Amino acid sequence: MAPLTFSVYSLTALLFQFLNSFGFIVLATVGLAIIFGMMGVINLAHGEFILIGVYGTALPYHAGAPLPLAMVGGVVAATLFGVVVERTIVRRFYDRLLDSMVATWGLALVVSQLLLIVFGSSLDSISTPMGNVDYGPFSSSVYRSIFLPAVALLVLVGLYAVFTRTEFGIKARATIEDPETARAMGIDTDRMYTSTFAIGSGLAGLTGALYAPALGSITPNRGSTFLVESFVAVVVGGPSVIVGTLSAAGILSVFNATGSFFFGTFIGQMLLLLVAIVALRALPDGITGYVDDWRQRRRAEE
Amino acid sequence: MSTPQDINVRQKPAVAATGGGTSTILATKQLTKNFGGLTAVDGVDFSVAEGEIRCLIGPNGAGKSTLLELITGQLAPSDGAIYFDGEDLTGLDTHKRIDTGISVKFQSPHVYENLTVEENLRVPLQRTDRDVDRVLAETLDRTALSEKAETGASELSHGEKQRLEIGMAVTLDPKLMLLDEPVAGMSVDETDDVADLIRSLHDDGMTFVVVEHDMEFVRRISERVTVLNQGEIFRQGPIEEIEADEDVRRIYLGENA
Amino acid sequence: MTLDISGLHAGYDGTPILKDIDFTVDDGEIVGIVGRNGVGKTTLLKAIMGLLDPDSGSVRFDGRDLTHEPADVHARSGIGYVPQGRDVFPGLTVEQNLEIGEGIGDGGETRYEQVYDYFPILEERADQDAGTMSGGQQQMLAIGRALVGGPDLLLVDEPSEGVQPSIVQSITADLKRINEEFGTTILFVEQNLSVIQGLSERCYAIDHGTIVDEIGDGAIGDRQQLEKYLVV
Amino acid sequence: MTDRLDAGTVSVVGRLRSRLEGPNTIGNSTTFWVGFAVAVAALAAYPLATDPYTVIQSSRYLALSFLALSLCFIWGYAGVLSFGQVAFFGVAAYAFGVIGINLSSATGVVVATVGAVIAGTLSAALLGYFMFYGGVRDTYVTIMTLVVALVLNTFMAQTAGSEWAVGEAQLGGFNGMTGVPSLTLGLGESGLVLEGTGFYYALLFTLLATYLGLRVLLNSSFGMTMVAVREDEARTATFGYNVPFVKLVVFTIGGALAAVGGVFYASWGNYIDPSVFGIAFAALPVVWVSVGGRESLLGAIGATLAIERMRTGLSSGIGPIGSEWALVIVGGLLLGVILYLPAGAVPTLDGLADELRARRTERSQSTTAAEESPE
Amino acid sequence: MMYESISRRSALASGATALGISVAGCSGGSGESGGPTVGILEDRSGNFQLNGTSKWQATRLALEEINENGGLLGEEIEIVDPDPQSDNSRYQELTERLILQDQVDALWAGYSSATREAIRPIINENEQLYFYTTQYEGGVCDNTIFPVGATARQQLGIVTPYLADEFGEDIYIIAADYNFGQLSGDWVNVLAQENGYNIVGEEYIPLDETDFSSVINRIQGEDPDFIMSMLVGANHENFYDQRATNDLENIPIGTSTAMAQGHEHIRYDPPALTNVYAGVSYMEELGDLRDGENFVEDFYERWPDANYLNQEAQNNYFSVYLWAQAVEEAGTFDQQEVIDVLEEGRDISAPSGDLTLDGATHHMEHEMRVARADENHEVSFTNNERIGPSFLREEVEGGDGCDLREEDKTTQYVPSDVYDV
Repeated sequence: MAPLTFSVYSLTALLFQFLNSFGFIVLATVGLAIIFGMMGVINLAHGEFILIGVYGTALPYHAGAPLPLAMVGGVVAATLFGVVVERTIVRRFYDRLLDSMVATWGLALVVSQLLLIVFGSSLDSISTPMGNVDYGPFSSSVYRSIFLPAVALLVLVGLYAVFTRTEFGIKARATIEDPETARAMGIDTDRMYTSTFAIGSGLAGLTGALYAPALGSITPNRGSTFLVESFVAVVVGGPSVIVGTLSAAGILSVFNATGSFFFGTFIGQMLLLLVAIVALRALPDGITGYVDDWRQRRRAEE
Repeated sequence: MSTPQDINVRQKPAVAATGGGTSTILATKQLTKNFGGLTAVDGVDFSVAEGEIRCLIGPNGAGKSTLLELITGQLAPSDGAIYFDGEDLTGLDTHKRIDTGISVKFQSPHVYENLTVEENLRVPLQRTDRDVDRVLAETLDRTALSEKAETGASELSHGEKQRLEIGMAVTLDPKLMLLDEPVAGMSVDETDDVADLIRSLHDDGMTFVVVEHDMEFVRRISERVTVLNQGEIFRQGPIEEIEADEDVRRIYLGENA
Repeated sequence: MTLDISGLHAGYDGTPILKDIDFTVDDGEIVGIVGRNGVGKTTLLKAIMGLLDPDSGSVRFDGRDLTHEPADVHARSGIGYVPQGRDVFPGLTVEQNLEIGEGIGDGGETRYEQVYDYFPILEERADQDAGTMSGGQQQMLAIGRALVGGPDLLLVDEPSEGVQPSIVQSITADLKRINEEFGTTILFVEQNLSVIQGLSERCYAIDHGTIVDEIGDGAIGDRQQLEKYLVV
Repeated sequence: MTDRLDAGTVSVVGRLRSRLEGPNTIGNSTTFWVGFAVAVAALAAYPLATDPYTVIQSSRYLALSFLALSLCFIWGYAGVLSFGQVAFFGVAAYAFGVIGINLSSATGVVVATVGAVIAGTLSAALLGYFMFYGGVRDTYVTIMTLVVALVLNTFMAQTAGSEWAVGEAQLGGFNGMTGVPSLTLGLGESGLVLEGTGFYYALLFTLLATYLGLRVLLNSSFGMTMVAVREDEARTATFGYNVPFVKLVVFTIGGALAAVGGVFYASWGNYIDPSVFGIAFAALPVVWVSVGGRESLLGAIGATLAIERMRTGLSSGIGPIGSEWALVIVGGLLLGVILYLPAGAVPTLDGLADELRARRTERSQSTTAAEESPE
Repeated sequence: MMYESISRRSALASGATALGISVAGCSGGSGESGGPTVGILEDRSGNFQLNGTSKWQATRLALEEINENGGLLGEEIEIVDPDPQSDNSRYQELTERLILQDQVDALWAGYSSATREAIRPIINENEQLYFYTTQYEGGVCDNTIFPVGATARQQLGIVTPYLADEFGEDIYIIAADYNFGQLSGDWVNVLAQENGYNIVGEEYIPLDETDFSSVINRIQGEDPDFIMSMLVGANHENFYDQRATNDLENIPIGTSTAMAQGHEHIRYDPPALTNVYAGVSYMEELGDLRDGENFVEDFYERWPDANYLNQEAQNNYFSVYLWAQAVEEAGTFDQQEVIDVLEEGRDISAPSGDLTLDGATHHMEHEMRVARADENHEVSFTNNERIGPSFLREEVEGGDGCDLREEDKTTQYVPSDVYDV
């Protein structure tokens, strides 16, 4: 497997692959990152939340709904599910990080098996829309390599705006930093927790909806497709949700795309995992932990 | 970091530490710590003579707690060096510094909530080669916790937790004890008990550095006081001198203190 | 706008702390709750604020029964709260902290200008993260945050705690001024003698979870009487 | 060694008990030890009362108990949650296969056993050093161990080609390594092959010895140190403890326990495959330990036996409920335990028993005033 | 041909009787109820449930049909069929249970090669009659195992030359990065050597990969005449969808894995599978080639909710009848005697055509065909040919082949034993 020769075309192909990988990692991660970064709960059922978005999209689509409308269905389904889960289960696990992992793992088992029991072993796939771009001998999917990365960036920008610019975002952050004081400031903290969790779930649903036509077969164990990348990216990113997700996705997808393109997908996968291990060792607080540190040092020197 | 001057300090410390004890046991040289834009400790030369009780006072954010955490190694300095008992501690891990004879009690109580009082004391004690049963009984007695030996630490009152923590630090039989606000939130009686405890340990030859806001308490135990302000040593001297100092009153004590 | 506490019992996880608390704070008053650490002062403020659900008794404000309402309802009924230990939101900017404070009160009135007038440092540092400010500045922010929503009653928990003496004096003066200028009723908890003497018109001494004494106008100046209930 | 009770004198029993008992283990009464002895006797008599299949099946559960003990030890007592204990279990299993296949004699299998445990232990030590001396903490340790297991999973799955062989032993890729020898005691060519009931007793004995050994360790000063690290790392460092080192030692011992389980497991099925590094298997120890109670060694063992037995049973369905509901029930059970018995089954039961006892004594004594809580 | 078989393990174990009970040699047992018992271990949940469910359904169908027609040797067959949940250690455990506790007379178990390998030590130790019905990489020569699915040599042997003749000789191989995929890749290489084709690219893809954009770019870079795809599992199916997105349908694909198992041509919208040519022994679309029978109708009548009647399900179905015939002829359920009858070689009429069991190798001579999906995913079959298990029968052991009637074996041969790949 000799590496492909360098040319404008092959570099373009590499760029599109980077975008493809970047979009995937950001979208796979962002819902998990919100729930982990904001609420301190590791949601091991994250893959199943995404899966609910997938099923919520595929079922109306196969019933005849146009794809964009079906996607809305996926987001709504995952959001509602998130609200129910927060009210009944997750609420009891704030500040009990490890227990939250165990509980949500149990939830994951239940959800994926129930999907199997109710909807059978597989739903028909949905074709990827938007076609491709051709350049030289190569082509890339417009949906995967242009549309999804663009949506991923928009999601990050949107989240940044929501959590730093809106009243809701500020109240949500206040609630998470100090729930008791927040309550004394007139904030309905229960609602804030539920809303934040719902946003995380809704984003997972969005990921599911967006990937429903890019997954191939839709089966009840599809959730695991997203799990590894999302966990790796969350911890490599570090405590700051948005910047962390962005930077982790950027770094991981550079290695993933380059490795896959020149040496095959196995090397791409291994590189991603190995880079994650090295990154965690070198930056125990993730990239944003390091960036904060560095910024502080810079400011101190000025 | 290790310039010839640093070594000089170790050999010929006593820059500021006159009076009090005989020889310098702890010295920091140009110790600096930055947090982001904030310089919490700024080029501090702080030295303590063997056998003295030194109180550190100063406004909130003056860098007192940071200074203690730099000495114990929980924070790494941005610059400068720390010497203790003739050894350069600067790059050492916390646990190695403790082995040189430093012990510490932090500001808010950090007892092991899920262990009993006795188990709490055993944790530090089991590391030493001291006679466990004897020291245990002695420490329980000294901290007036004998009756609570079997009680879970989470059930102790605030004052009892503070005493337990001092007791835990004491079991290591350190040469130098660092105490951060040992009487915060204590009643008058409890404060008295702690003051007595410190004095009696001092009589046994232990050196103390105590961070405290309670000036009444400072007056009772202290020989010399160091005032920190904005990360720098602002004044240093006997308690009477410090309390009379106009500038200290302005920045810290307040006019009618 | 009277605060009416009657027969209040409260505690944590079945451990009773407050026992049969009865008192009233009239409109425009400044009332202190004095006592040593661990006697139940903070618990009392939390129970009044709705941060702790009382076991029995009642909390009424402005004629409304708030006893078992959650804290956010109390806040929206016009009660502002300055927590112990200057609990500002460290990761939010000063301005965002103040925006949160808008939730207090009926929302009809905001007092950004007044707050900046009282504490100009808050305007100067509007975009700075609250966590990077000094203790005294954080205390000012905590008060400003409670004030910005225009509360009728301000609950203040140990304004002097962990704040250097020189700043304590100015904060005492600020609270007094707030009461005079806006007619805001203030109920505060304190064990610092000079704050108690400088601020309150009358105060209740609390010990072992019950009110053991009421110290009226004339007696506030009596250092001896107060010291009985205090640390130093 | 603690398993020699022949001396019989009271003082020896007392000394023994004092080493086995302490605040860090549940069950410090004579009643407990009597019950324990009865349980061990019942387990020992079990093969005589049941069929060969049940014995073989139970052996598998016992082998998995080591994995549970390993996680219980590091998570319950030192607060290090590893989602990748299966990595050391799997490394040891593969090492046992590689060495055992290459040295095909009784001595060879003995060497393989020792070598495999060393391999598993060393890999834990290596990863532990990398993590704890690198300042990796809490959640990050959890995720990192999981990632390491997944790396091994991906890597081992593609070792199907004949180039992936160590001497005689083909790693076998996704299909796994076959021909892993059975556990054997002996020298040279002839030896006692432990199969069926023999294997069961070997496991039972090792598990018993390990359990008692861990009790001694946990009730020693090192056990206290572990608990101190779990409760408050920073504080413990200020008493002069080298916290990274303590965690490294704990993690290494945990790796050794998992490795022992891996050897038994590989020799149980004469087979090992990369799915031992997979996420589904990796999650199981967490389930067992959570359900049994992370601060109870016995709870971890009991939960492993019970849950695995249940999972096997559910694969045929129960009554009108089809087998497809098995995973729903397992997941639901886990959720239920975490929601309603967060400490796990055994500590919760122990707590209830304590409360009952306390109530009984309370009635005979006058109650003292409740301690005043600090604000 | 009768022989006494003592495995190495049971020989060693006999030395251990002092400590434990040897559990080997339970063949010929019958179920606890006394009647004949058949075990089915097929996945109805987990990774392989899509393929495993129809295998389970078809096995049950065949056994129920036999019972309805009066059973075997006058006895009703009892079925034991727990769900192994695509979990290999659960497989090991359940295999032990079915053999030792339920004492099954024959066992149908497992979809993946990994599952087969996981339970093979147990099968060998207990000398259990076991039918493995998945199409697979081939080469298993094992005393009591009857791998009745088509092998890679049979499937690839029909489709690769067909495509080379039709489209040209430059081949790009993509395959799942595990045993089956790698050995299938080796077989394509063997076929290329034999026929002088060019392998222009070769890539093995981890089983959990779902993103094929880099693979597609690399294929585009090499521009082959056709692709040989031995991708496996739900994750890999996405390749076909991404191929359509990238307008790659003009490059034909030969495969041994798509369509006949996971019925991708039904589950995917056209044109994902357009111009995919699968080497198959059976697909639902083929119907029933026996006179007066309709397997497909019977199947859906019994299992109205079934997804698809796949190649493996048909293998399960006919092999149950194969076993039943052998039992009738042997006049006993005794496994060794049944195996002896099977080893005489048998012809059987299956829905996929008239097949022959090769007694020496325990493999089938299948009626192989190329199934092509057109632009509407309509399937048509061409190029029928009977292909036997030539690798095991004629090529291994220096051309002597593997003959289980002559010698005891528990071996799996791989192409590199014979060829330079």
